[in-house]
Amino acid sequence: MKLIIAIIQPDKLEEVKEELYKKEVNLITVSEVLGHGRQKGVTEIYRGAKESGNLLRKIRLEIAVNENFVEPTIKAIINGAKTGETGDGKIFVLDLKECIRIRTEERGSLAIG
Amino acid sequence: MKLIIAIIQPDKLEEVKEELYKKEVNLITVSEVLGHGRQKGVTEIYRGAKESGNLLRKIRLEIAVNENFVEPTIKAIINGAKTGETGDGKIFVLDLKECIRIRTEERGSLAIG
Amino acid sequence: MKLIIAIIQPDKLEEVKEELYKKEVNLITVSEVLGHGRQKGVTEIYRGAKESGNLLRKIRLEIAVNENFVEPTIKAIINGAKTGETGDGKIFVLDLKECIRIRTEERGSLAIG
Amino acid sequence: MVNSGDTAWVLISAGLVMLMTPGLAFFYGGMVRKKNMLSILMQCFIIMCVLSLQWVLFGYSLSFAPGKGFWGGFAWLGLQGVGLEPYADYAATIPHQAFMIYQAMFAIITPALIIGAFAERMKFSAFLIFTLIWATFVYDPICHWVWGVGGWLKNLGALDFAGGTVVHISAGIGALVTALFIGRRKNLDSNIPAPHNLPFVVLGTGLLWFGWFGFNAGSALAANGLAVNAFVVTNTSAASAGLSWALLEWFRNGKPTMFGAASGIVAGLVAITPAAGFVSVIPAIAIGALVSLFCFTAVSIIKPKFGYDDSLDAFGVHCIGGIWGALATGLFASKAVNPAGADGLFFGNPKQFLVQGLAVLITLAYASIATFIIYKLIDLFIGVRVPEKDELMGLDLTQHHERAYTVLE
Amino acid sequence: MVNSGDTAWVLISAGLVMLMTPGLAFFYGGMVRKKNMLSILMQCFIIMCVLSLQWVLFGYSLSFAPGKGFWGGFAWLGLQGVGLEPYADYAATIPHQAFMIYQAMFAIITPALIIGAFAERMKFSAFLIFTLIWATFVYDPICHWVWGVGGWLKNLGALDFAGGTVVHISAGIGALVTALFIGRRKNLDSNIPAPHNLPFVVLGTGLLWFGWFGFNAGSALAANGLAVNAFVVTNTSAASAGLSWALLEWFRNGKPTMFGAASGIVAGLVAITPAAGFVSVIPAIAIGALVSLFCFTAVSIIKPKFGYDDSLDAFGVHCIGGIWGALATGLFASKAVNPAGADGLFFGNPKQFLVQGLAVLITLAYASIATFIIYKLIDLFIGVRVPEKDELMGLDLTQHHERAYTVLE
Amino acid sequence: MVNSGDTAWVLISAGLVMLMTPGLAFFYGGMVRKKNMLSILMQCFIIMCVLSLQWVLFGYSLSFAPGKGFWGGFAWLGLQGVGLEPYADYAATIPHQAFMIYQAMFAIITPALIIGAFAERMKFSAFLIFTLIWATFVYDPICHWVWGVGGWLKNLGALDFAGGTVVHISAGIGALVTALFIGRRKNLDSNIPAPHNLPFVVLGTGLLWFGWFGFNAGSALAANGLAVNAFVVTNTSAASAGLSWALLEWFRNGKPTMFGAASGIVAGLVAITPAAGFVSVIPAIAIGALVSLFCFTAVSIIKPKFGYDDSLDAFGVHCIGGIWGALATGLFASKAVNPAGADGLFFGNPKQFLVQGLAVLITLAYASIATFIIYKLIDLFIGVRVPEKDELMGLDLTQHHERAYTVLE
Ligand SMILES: Nc1ncnc2c1ncn2[C@@H]1O[C@H](COP(=O)(O)OP(=O)(O)O)[C@@H](O)[C@H]1O
Ligand SMILES: Nc1ncnc2c1ncn2[C@@H]1O[C@H](COP(=O)(O)OP(=O)(O)O)[C@@H](O)[C@H]1O
Ligand SMILES: Nc1ncnc2c1ncn2[C@@H]1O[C@H](COP(=O)(O)OP(=O)(O)O)[C@@H](O)[C@H]1O
Repeated sequence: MKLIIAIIQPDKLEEVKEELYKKEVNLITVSEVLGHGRQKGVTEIYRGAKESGNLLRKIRLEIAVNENFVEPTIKAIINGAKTGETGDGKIFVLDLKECIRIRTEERGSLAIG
Repeated sequence: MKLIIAIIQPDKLEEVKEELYKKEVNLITVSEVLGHGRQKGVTEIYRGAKESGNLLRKIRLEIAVNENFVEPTIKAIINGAKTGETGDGKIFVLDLKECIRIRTEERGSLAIG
Repeated sequence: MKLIIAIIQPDKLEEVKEELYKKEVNLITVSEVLGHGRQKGVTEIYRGAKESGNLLRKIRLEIAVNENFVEPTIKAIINGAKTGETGDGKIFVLDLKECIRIRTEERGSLAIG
Repeated sequence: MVNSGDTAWVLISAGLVMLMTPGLAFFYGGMVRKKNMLSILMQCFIIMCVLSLQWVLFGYSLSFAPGKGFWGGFAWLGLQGVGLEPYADYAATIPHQAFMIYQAMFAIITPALIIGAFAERMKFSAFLIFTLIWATFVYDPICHWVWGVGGWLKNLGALDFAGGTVVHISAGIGALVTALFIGRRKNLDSNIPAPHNLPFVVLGTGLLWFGWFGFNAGSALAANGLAVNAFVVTNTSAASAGLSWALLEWFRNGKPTMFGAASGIVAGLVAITPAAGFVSVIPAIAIGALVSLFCFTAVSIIKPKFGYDDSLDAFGVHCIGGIWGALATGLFASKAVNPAGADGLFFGNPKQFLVQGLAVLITLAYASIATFIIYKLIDLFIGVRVPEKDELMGLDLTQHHERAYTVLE
Repeated sequence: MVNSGDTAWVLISAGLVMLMTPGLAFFYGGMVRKKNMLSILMQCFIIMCVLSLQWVLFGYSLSFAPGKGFWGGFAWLGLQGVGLEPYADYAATIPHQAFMIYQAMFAIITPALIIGAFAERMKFSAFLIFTLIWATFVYDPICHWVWGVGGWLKNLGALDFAGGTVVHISAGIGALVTALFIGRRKNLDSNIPAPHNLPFVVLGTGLLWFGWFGFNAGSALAANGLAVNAFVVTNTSAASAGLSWALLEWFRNGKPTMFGAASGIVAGLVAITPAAGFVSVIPAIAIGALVSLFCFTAVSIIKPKFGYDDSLDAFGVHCIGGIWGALATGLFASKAVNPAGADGLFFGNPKQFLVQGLAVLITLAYASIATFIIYKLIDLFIGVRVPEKDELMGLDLTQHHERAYTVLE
Repeated sequence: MVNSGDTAWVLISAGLVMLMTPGLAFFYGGMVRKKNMLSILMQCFIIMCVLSLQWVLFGYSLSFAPGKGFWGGFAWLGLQGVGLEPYADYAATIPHQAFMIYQAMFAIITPALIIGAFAERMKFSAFLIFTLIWATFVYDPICHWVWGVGGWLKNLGALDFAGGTVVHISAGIGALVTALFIGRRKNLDSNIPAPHNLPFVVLGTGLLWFGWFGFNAGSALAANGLAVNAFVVTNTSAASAGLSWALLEWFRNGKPTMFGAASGIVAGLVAITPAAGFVSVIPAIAIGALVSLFCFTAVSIIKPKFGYDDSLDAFGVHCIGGIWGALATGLFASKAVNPAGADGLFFGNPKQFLVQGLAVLITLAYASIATFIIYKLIDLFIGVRVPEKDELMGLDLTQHHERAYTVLE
């Protein structure tokens, strides 16, 4: 099992979700984050005081999947989020040792989906 | 060492915290996330425009523990968060390679607690 | 490759960022979290009703790095965030199995930076 | 004869009192959890809609049409005969409809006060029916008794300048009945919900203070010395009560809070309401300072002790504050301030104090019983409380299919 | 001779109407996405600045200086000859400048209404130029025709008490032209953006309702019975429309919403605007109840069908509501309410209804064509819409280099 | 003899000025970090409470009781002899208490302006004591000198229509002394904190603009031509300054900002305050346009250069703006506008300009020294600044044990 973390552009969430559903990846956790990367931010100015606005709004996805779903999930995220512009984001894949569904206390692969 | 991530219902946070403290798991990090899963959301309507409200508010817990605390922590979360209704959430367990306490620069097991 | 997660004091973010840039760690993801730990919170009182304010505002950093960057990154975070007071926070290091840059679909080490 | 200055004053006062209900919406709305914010705002604004209509259609007639009985009767239904000429028995220098619309704003805010008691768990449909019936069978009669031509409490000599009994006690005791009838919110013990947005509470407080000048000074129904007196004592009592609540917290909890000061300000405004046209500035300081003591005790000592869930303290602030205000009028009232008024106990007229007490008791008795009966009936037919699942998910999503704030975008 | 009561009323009314633009700023601002909040507020406040100056420098002269032609002419440029003595042709009991500044507030809010159509995608520079030209070449002439001494629509006998045609139809149709000209926002289909802060929308609604008393009752230009009538019907129509919109949603979507009630309230205020000084309370209920039916249909059925992106429904609410109000004036107007007015169709004078219809058509025709030409010109020179990249990142950061809310601290 | 129109106008003006302090609370509150939001609101509202009481008990007497000395003396303590009959020396057509309560609102907002200088780091207890002493020993005397019967600056012929010296210069220079005395906020260099909620800043701006009509036009103390003139120039100056600040930013930083426009609007309102009853509309445009130039320079060039932490620019906007306004009065004042006033330099009376300059210098000198002494004393006894730990955690939690917004629920 793997835990896939993806950082994407805020306005790409809908498309990524649609792509994921197509691949039958229906269970996801989403949160709002700020990212600093290659993409340049806009300088903010408050009463003359400049702030290098180097933190940009991004969306963070967290998706636990079984091995056979890893590649499809990655593909789906890329299909939904890729524009070719800097700022598209990243996907991180981690090993998932255990997964438990609280409602049923099931464990492992069948708890994932 | 393990890093335990749990997604629970917002109104279960207090109970889960109490359960965790009982098991002497006192150090936790909490954040607000949105989840999409089996649990159905409510459709939102703004001036006639419908939005399938498929993202529900959830709470995300992040807890780093030593091996001997893994099962107690899982139990505690289940005790606090389980209602048997869809939407109760999931627990994910990851391998934690290293842990550092910034204040003391201690590493490993003793930095966890 | 490793995924480094750090929980720091809110007012330390700027200093930590500067330290990271010095070490040429320029790509980071930041989010706001609440933490419960040794540091005591302030009790909140609303019309006489007390609330043990045991959740304190913290900043969460997520940084994916190549092996040779792990130690420098940890050092940088400590340099920026350490005050010696309880509440300084923690650093967690996880194994990162794969990393993909969405824009280029590059994978592995070169996708990290 | 219509006087332009008086008319201007009553019209702008009507506007100010109208603004109090949106003010109340934010005062209350800021106190609840995010997931119930819109339900509070909606309840306040729907009340503004429904009761504005009820008032012109029959509410005004029931409340103010001349009559000696339970109600003012039906002579003025649909504002028949309520024209643009003055109606001297109520106000000799402004168009009759100016008085009518000014009073409409009082009829609106009164039931809105009760929202504080059933916040976060009332079914919207039940709320709507409750409001309409309550306004008609509780507010309109009491209003007639106290202010209407031929009203029997008026004839009894009870003083209520701007609505201590009519508005605050009737709604406040209604709130207590509500809290007892509808019961506590779910898992209240595991976590007492903190106000989700205190700046909104403060915004509401500011608008209420501002609007209350129209509420009290407008009740002079003319731009004259009496209005000025009401204006001055209103501001003084609010200030005195705000400070006194903050100091009470300071001594008792170690720190004064903004939420506390805001609560005190509102309590001070409530307490001075019945007295504004009868007392002078120094008594106003006392009235304000003491009301915070009473309300603070009710809210943070008595309420937790008895465990009723008067969620936003509509009873604790408005009923307690209103009672104190009505009685204080019986203590501090002075003909020196208002010859048309009466002297109170401290000015050698104990009878007035007793009359005030009597008016309070009658209002408490009638409003509580009537409110209970109304709930019983509604509960019988459609039920007053939302299912637990909806309560947990929040009323905004479940009752209105909308969310106050976006989380992601 | 200056009357102090009338002057007080017109001055405070001017203040109330001024407050409507900040109210509109929050009403609109709460509907957009976080990233565009400040752009809406900025557009509203810059309009307050720019048009206040335009008005005293030449706008007032173009609109109100006596004259039979397209404009009122230049006699009063820089307020020459506009002094502190009454100018009887407009208002005999208040200083001329009081009338001038009261009208200034109308000139400000009218173009601000159009913001609802180009929200979230208009270039700030283009917006600024558009506003100035539109106010000068669309608002000022129409204002002169309908209200100015010698205005030809006025001479025609068209009734518009407080700005149904002048304000709401002109801005509302301008909004439709805007939406068609500037086009839809980016990826609107993948996700319809939810209002980022509905409590702000409600705050705006409250301020608009409050301010509208000045807008309509102030238009009597005196604190008299007429003002009172306008005040009463304004409140009644708002209430009736707010309730009716909520009920429509209830039947159609299963639940009433706060956003819907707020939309209805504003629609009700729009519809009663031209009628406020001519109709009585019962017709006001009908005007309000029906306007929500029309606007609700326009907003949630017609708009999606045709797919134009009138983002915040400036056309759907103000143009539709304004048309209905202008026609309703032709139906319900009665000399019994205002002898200086006229009787409408239902009071035996069909001619009035036709005149109203004519005035509507002329306003629609002129405003739409003029608005289109203005856009064409601006687009030619500097372009009206921001680049897609900026639209995605949001106007706050890209047009103003600032953020409405901090995310981390 | 009491005039109902004038009384209505002064009462509503008092209400409007009262509303300015909540407006200021949001204007300032939106600028600080989340963790300090409530501390700002609390400071503003506690000032409303404390000074309302100080004023009726002794502040009004010290300020306005007839007397030639440092103060107005104690004749009117507890409002003895301040009744509901007019007091002709101040206002012949309204009840004396109407004048008193109207002035109370000025006494409240003045110290509240200083909050901008010690925001985010002042101890609440020290703040409370400071405010009370400052109001008594700085505001009350200056108020007496300039406006009181027998006040020596008044006799000198200094013109200050609505409080340029009394309100803005005294508080503004007090703010500079504050900033220098209390020192910079912690780690300001690593990150300049961005305003946590600019929409609240804008809300405050809207309420301030609205309230300022009462502040300036109300100062005519009658609903007459003078009030109208003040109303018109107030609106014009605010507009001119708001636009001018935005344009300055546009040229200097590439983009105009909402925060900038809001700052300009307030600066324009400050500058016109002393002049509102003496200048006409065209000069008002100049006064507004230039004040933004001066304040913008002070705020975004001088302040960073010298490095004092006038956190929310109370000095940069109110002192600089107030000085310019007072001097501009000496330039643009004209008897044509107000026969009771004087001609300024541009109308052939250079002396007036010198008198204005003198009044400014005296106010600056006295207020700065007195403010410094007050801080020294308080610092000696209890200390003015919170411990660093508390400053980092935020004043809401550490000074008031509450949080403005819930994070999780
Ligand atoms: N190594 C990394 N660790 C953590 N977050 C990262 C890393 N690299 C990228 N990110 C996240 O991805 C976002 C996009 O990265 P950026 O460099 O701007 O564009 P691109 O990935 O297209 O080069 C960043 O804002 C940041 O949030
Ligand atoms: N595979 C997954 N990956 C990421 N998050 C998940 C996953 N499965 C569940 N979740 C989170 O858990 C929440 C609850 O899951 P849901 O399917 O609604 O209920 P249940 O777990 O009881 O079947 C979801 O809203 C989502 O946030
Ligand atoms: N084992 C843990 N798991 C998850 N989060 C932790 C853990 N230990 C500490 N944290 C986070 O670090 C923050 C600081 O920890 P705390 O104990 O208060 O100070 P210190 O680390 O200096 O002892 C906590 O608020 C919490 O958010």
